Amino acid sequence: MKTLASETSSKVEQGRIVNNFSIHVATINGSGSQSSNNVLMRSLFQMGIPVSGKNLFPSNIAGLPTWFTIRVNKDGWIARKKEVDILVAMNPQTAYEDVMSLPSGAVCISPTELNLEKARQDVIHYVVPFTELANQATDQIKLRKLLTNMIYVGVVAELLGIDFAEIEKSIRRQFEGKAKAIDLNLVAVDAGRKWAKESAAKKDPYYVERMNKTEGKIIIDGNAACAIGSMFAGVSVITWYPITPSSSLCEQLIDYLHEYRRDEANGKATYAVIQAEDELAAIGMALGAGWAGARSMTSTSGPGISLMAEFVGLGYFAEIPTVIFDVQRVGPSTGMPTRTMQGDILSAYLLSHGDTKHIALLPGSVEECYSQALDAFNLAERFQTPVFVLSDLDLGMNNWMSDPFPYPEKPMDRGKVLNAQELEKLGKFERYRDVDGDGIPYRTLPGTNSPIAGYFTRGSGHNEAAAYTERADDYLRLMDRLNRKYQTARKYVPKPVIETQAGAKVGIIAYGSSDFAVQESRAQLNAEGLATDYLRLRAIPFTEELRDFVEKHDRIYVVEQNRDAQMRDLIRLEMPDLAMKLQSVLHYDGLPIDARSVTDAILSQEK
Amino acid sequence: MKTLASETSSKVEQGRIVNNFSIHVATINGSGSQSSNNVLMRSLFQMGIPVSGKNLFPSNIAGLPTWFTIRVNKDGWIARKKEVDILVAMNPQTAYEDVMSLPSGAVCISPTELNLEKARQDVIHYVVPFTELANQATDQIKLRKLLTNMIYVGVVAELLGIDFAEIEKSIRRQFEGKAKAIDLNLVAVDAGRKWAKESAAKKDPYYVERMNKTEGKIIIDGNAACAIGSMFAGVSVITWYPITPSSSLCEQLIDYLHEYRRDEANGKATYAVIQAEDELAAIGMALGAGWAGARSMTSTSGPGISLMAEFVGLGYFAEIPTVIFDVQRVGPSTGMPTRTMQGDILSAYLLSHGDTKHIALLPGSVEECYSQALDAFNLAERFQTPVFVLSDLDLGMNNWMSDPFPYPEKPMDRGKVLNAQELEKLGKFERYRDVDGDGIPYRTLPGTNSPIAGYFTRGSGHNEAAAYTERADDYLRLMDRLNRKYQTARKYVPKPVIETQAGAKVGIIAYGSSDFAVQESRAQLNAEGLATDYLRLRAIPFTEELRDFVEKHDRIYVVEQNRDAQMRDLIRLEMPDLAMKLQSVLHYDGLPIDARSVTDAILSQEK
Amino acid sequence: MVESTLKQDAKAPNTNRIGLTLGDYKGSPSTLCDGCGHDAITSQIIKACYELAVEPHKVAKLSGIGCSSKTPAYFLSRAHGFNAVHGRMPSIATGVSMANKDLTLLAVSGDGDTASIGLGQFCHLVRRNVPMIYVIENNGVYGLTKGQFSATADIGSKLKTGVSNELPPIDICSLAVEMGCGFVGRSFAGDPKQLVALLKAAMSHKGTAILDVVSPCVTFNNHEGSTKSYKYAKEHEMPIHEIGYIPFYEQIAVDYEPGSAVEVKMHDGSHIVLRKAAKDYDPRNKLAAIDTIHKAIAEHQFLTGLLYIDEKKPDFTTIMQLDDQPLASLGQDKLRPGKDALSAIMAELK
Amino acid sequence: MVESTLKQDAKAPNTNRIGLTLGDYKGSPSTLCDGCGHDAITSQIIKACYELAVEPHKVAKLSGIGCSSKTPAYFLSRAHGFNAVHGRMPSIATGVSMANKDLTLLAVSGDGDTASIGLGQFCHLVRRNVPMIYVIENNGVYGLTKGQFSATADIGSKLKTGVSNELPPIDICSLAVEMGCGFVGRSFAGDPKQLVALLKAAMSHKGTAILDVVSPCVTFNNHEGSTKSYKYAKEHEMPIHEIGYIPFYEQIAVDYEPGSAVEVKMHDGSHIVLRKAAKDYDPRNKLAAIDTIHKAIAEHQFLTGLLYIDEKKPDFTTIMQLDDQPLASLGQDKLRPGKDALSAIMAELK
Ligand SMILES: Cc1ncc(C[n+]2csc(CCOP(=O)(O)OP(=O)(O)O)c2C)c(N)n1
Ligand SMILES: Cc1ncc(C[n+]2csc(CCOP(=O)(O)OP(=O)(O)O)c2C)c(N)n1
Ligand code: SF4
Ligand code: SF4
Ligand SMILES: [Mg+2]
Ligand SMILES: [Mg+2]
Repeated sequence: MKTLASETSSKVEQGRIVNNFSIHVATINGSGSQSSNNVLMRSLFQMGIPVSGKNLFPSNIAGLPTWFTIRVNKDGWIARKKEVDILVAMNPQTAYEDVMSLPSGAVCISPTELNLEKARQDVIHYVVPFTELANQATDQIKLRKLLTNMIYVGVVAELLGIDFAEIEKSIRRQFEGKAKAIDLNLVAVDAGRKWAKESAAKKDPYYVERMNKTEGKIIIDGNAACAIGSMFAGVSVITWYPITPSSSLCEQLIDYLHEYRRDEANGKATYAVIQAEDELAAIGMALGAGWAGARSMTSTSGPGISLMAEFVGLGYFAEIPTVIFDVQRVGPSTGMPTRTMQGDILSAYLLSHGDTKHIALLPGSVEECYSQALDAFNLAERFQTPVFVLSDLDLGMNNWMSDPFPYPEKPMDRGKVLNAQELEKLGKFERYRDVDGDGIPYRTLPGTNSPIAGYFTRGSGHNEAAAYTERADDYLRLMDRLNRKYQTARKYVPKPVIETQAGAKVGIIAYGSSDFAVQESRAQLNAEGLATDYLRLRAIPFTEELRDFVEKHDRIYVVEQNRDAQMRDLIRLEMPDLAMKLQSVLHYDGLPIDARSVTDAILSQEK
Repeated sequence: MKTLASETSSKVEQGRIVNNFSIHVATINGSGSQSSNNVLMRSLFQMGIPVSGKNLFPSNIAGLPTWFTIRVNKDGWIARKKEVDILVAMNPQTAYEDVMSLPSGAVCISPTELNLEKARQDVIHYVVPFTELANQATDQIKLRKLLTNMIYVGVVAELLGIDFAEIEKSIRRQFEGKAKAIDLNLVAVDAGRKWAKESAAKKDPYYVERMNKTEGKIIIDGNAACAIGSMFAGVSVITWYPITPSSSLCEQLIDYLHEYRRDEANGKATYAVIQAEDELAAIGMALGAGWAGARSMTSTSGPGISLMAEFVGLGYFAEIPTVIFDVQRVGPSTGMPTRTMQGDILSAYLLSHGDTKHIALLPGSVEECYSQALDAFNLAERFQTPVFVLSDLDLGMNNWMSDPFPYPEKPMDRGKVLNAQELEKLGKFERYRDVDGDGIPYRTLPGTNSPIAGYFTRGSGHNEAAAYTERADDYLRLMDRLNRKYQTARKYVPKPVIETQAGAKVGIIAYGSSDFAVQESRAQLNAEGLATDYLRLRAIPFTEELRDFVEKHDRIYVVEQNRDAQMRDLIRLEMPDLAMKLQSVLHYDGLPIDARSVTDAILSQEK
Repeated sequence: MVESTLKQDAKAPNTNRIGLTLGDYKGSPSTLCDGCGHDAITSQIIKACYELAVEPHKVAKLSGIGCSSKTPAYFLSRAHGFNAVHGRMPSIATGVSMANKDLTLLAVSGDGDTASIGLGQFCHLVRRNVPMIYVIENNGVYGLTKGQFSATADIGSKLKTGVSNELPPIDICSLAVEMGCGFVGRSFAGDPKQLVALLKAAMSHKGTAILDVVSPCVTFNNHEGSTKSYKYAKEHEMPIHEIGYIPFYEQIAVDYEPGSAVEVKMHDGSHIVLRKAAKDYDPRNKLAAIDTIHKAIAEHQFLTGLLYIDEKKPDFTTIMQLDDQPLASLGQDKLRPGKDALSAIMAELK
Repeated sequence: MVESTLKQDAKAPNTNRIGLTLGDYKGSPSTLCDGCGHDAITSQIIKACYELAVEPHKVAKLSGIGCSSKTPAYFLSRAHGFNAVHGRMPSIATGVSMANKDLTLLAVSGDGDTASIGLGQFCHLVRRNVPMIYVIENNGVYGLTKGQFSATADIGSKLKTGVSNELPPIDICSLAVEMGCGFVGRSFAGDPKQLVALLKAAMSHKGTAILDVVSPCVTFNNHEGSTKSYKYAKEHEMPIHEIGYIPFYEQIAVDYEPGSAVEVKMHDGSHIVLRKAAKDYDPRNKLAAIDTIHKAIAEHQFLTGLLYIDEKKPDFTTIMQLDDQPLASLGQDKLRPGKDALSAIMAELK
């Protein structure tokens, strides 16, 4: 099969495939497998090998199928790998289907009682007596199920040659402070290890070997990165309503704030986190706080974005700063809450009735989750408007390697705010006058001690002096200025990242969590003889680099994770003259995008 | 001035301008001028002269400036006329500005105490001692203000030559059943008439003469037309939350239903109208009713559309029929609630997060408000999805002439609903199976007496059998089928109306309430030597006629009433290969669009 | 097929008055956590419907979003079900009720779904008195999103993470009474007897029947410090009276001791008999109901039982004077006025 | 400029403790209907602020959408104002309060804004006890959209069009008490004395102070059959006690007869003195408050005065343990943790 070309080539290297495979662990959610998978992933990381871990979990608390997929790749490709190389089939509900979907020659580790050997003869099987091993490891019946998960860690580690010192280290880290749990888990790992050593003859080609590619790196999920960025951005009013996959952004932020933004002596905090009664209230509170001068934010996902539509229009029209994190999940409606997608591009960009359009940032890595959180608060206050940060479940909830985040260089940009002294000097204040010609007016904050500071904010028609108006000319001026302001934003938002190759006539445009798959795909395309250039968008509105890029290429593929080619359409609207150059590669089944799918889709269109 | 060419030409006809002018009455809202203006307009209508009346009113109950503008036009052009020919300046607050904005040679009728004569020497003045006349007409002080309004009717009627029998007739109609009011108003009209006859020498060129162009016609606003259409469509559950300019749609519907859908003997009704607590509840109720098998609807305006975003996504994804009337007003946010705009095109089309897109109808006249209401309910049940009807304030709340509405020919199309007998025959039922290949599945209604009728409706991932699923393949199939269904809709929605001219290389595309102005503009353009073809869109998704039309023309102007060229963009996305042909004529100051503005905008781009 | 028929004959299961087995009232298997209170409530709903011989196809199951809101999939699979959006089920229910007044609306919601995001719709539903059974499976947390506090969490109760709640709880029952609800009851997921009796009583009420059922979340709220854990609830539950329910169609043997009783006649002709417990409690006294509930709250006790009933309040389908036939089943003949009607309207506009 | 200074000298207007005139507390001219109850309330707000010598720049005026919600433009033009979206002002207020706890939040809403679309946010605001004065200008109709019923319209009241309301009214005061509000008062737009006293008392309360003010809509609800018309209100008003207010900074001469009194100490150290009217009413008794309100409703009477007060409930800024300085005024030094903090976080993630 042509599409497997690159993998096959690494297989032949002396029959050993080193540091280049995927492990897919199928379990039942709520069964405690998450710690095991983390231990496995971290051990690999500690051995210096690039790795990523993705949780494909159900919208359910316990009892339904869940998968954890680990990608180990010496070249640093950490997007999801489409093919499973090593399956750990612990879930009877899905075992048959799991094993049937393996490529020929893959590895299957499964419990004796599932009888998977018969299902596929072209797969390398390791059949493990998990129940027996668990029974031997403990006589506490309740614990056996949990321990089974750690037993497979031992089996996998032994088969692959993972350093057991690293396994122990990561178990100690995982269960810090719980001595009993540490002991028990070590026993379980050892049971697996022993079994594998004694009873399983190595039949597969997969091995790990120490490298030095993770030194100094961190492992973090995008939600934590957004949280850290927000804290260092100086956010002080945080409002939220729980929703998967965005909840952990605020929950982790709460922990960080509690630690770093609270006076331990008296318990007083330089922030307020409010769990609102719903998303309408969450965005209302964020806007109220932004209006009153605090750096404010809210975080949500699709359904919450829809509920915020009315208020966000107010933010646009009355010009109130706030930051909205949208950790996108699969829509429409409730959709698949625990699957990933980039489906809210158009809804966020256009959110609310009437002529509205918003600034949206598009983080493409955990590092950018951090840096764009910093940017977002600056942009919100500079442009006095709600700013979206469009993350997604894959980026937000999965574990990614990254360099440590740099301390922010730029001071906070609080935008055009006049204080009492400045007002006195000016002698006059008009809230919505475009003094500087950039479309951005000046504002004052409530509480400013000046008789001319006060003004009336409204979502209805208003003139430069913030007075109510229904005059046609006032309205035109206001709407045109808002447009001017939006155009000014093009010069302030993060520019795209462009990577070129000599002689490339084909360009790829992508954004957000697709980045890793696209980078890998470019290598695959190269191997197939297709040179590509790559532009990764980092913000809406677009900057001038985008047009240049499109102009320079014969054909452009916009890679994105939704059905309706939402970003492709936005780019087409930006440059109708070049519209026909823009084609789509769409991935929208809820699974994190993988390089192979992108490569195949581009190659099939290039033919 | 070039732009006045056509009007000027009619002026010269023997110094008399007959049946071709605009009257602009400036008053204070809540002062009772509405009846006067109606009387004036209806009298003209009864004389057989094409006429329209538009209310430019404030978002306020009483005390703020309001204007009523009457267009009299022998050729049937009833869009707003940009230039005011006859001003009745009753409002001291705005009188100066009103008179200053008159074109040279226009007429100004004003009360003595306003002293407007000095402001403009190049205007024909009739200075009326209104206070004196009112004092003479009644000694009830309270009534004097009200009567003043009827006095100007007398003055205007006498000056223009309106038949007083028609005035009397329309007063009797207006105040039906209130003998005292009729008498008093007749006295007032007579006072005005007498004064004009005796004290005002005719100095202006404007006259009316009887015609036969309104025989058999009705005068109605679009909201009433939508209401009538909905009633004859068989709507049975109506939910709403008051909001200008949509309230009067449901309020008039209530009246009609009360009269025609209620058993007078026992008071029982074949409908339920619910004033909900807000728009989220209104759309929820409408969806609940649609799901349970009733024809349901809700009516709202911009802010309501935003609040409905989450639920409308559920309707799309879970496939539930309902009809949503959006009587558009000026956004964003509260915007100008009593001004008109076509600003919700994109928000309605894309409403909700994730990959959603909706069917939207675009009535271009009061007649189509009626016929498309009928269509909308059929489409909603055929496609099992929320269907939008995008009207606007100009269409919905202003008075338009029309032919009487024809009784619906087609029977109600209830779509693919299986009853108990059919289910028994089939032996099997899967709610979301695409049996017919058109993307439209079959549904059953709750209460169906069959053990296989029941199914579970959800906004989360579901397979053909309506069971919960998070499988990638299930999701892809579902989303692709929804797309297929949407494509099928292209064949069912109202086709565009196309008007051609020999040799036209320029095409105009418009929709909704812009129609009248565009039609008139085409005549103006013709007069300027520019032949145009015209395609009026009546629905989203577009039908095949649109591409043909664009292909056939060198240049296309999309005329619309918003800032961001929302429909032009949608068309560009529909045919990226032709995107550059599509230019915009935008009118977005909140006033009803007028022909002259369209003509000027096209001519300036044609140069 | 042949086989299963044989089996049925071999060991015929019990059936109810309309010939259905208990199994006919079940749904698909639950995917909730083992031991979740919600599953216990599901069982009682199945039992109540079976015993009352409810016709499944005449029921519409409704819910919002949450673990609790998933449960309608786990009972009455023959009935239509609608799992709506978070917190807005009441509006869906109102629409369904208007479209088909002959349906029995059986709704399940959570405390987050009802008291947090859904509070406004809840209050307005109660105000309209839309006829339905509205069960709140109340665990004081958001189960499905992993354990954040809902608006019914008690002050001072603690999450597993150690975060503690500083806001007073909303008491759904006293709020319902304040909003004029005509049937307000509370029970506990672990008290099947009382629960099934209250469910049956609720099904006979013509109007909105609110049933707040304390339903421990074993995963996120079943630990020390939480007042909605099994342990806490069992210790602090305070039943004020027991209910014997006599349905219209068949007498049911009541197996508890008789005592002094208040008999309440239901709209459908059936009766509820309220037996006074130690306290002298009259569920028809609004103020007493509020008082008793508030006092129990102050003493950190759950007041269970039928807390308030008022059968006089007209329900929403009555207020709306709906046609005898459900609106959803009306045909074009009744829905579309004749040509004369259109002509008359047009004539008026001329 | 010279002229106006001269004029001021010539006839110096009265000023308050901080040297401002009554005029300094005014706003732009009202555009409401002549005689609208809302304008009367505006006047009393101006008066109360003037007499209390509130510093205008320390006030944030908040409202939703409606005729009532327009009124913040008509007072305190020196203060910042925020006319938000319909029914969702409470969330805006909550955010403002968190951002700047030193502001006095003065909010005006309508009955439609609060009890219809805004009911959920209203209840949750009260539950959080966000410190603010929340005035509901209650006319039982949607004024701005031309007279439809709101959720506070009385059963049986009739619109000008003849449509009559069939649903029971929501009583904002008893609902607020039920939701645990610490300050609940009611007054009437036509009773300036009581209103100004209640406004002043509300401004001293640390927590959410709800003031439901019956405010007749002269255009749409001031006719026979409506219970919120001037005529009806004047006839049926039933004041339960009077309030003398002694502000913290200066003694104000009270001009009504003394009587038996309950003295309530406010958070800021000021006092409210409640004088009992004919009835013996203790506004600190929650159940009595609910009871009295409900009974008045049953008798179609408005119960006015300070209906309930509880000063012990901590307000939201206290619960949130906010920094002494308003969050909005904190600089980068306090908002951005140092390099060591980031290093520590990064180290943990390695
Ligand atoms: C608009 C919206 N916001 C947030 C969510 C996420 N969400 C799903 S269930 C839930 C809470 C459920 O709590 P509750 O109603 O108490 O049910 P439980 O799971 O405890 O039974 C939330 C917040 C959502 N589905 N929709
Ligand atoms: C989301 C939304 N829906 C509807 C409206 C239309 N609207 C404006 S004011 C109002 C009602 C106001 O009633 P109330 O709060 O009682 O104020 P009043 O005018 O009576 O003082 C409504 C429904 C709106 N502005 N926004
Ligand atoms: S998380 Fe709690 S509420 Fe949800 S299923 Fe598990 S035990 Fe039940
Ligand atoms: S309509 Fe009613 S509420 Fe509105 S301004 Fe007029 S009197 Fe006041
Ligand atoms: Mg819960
Ligand atoms: Mg009102």
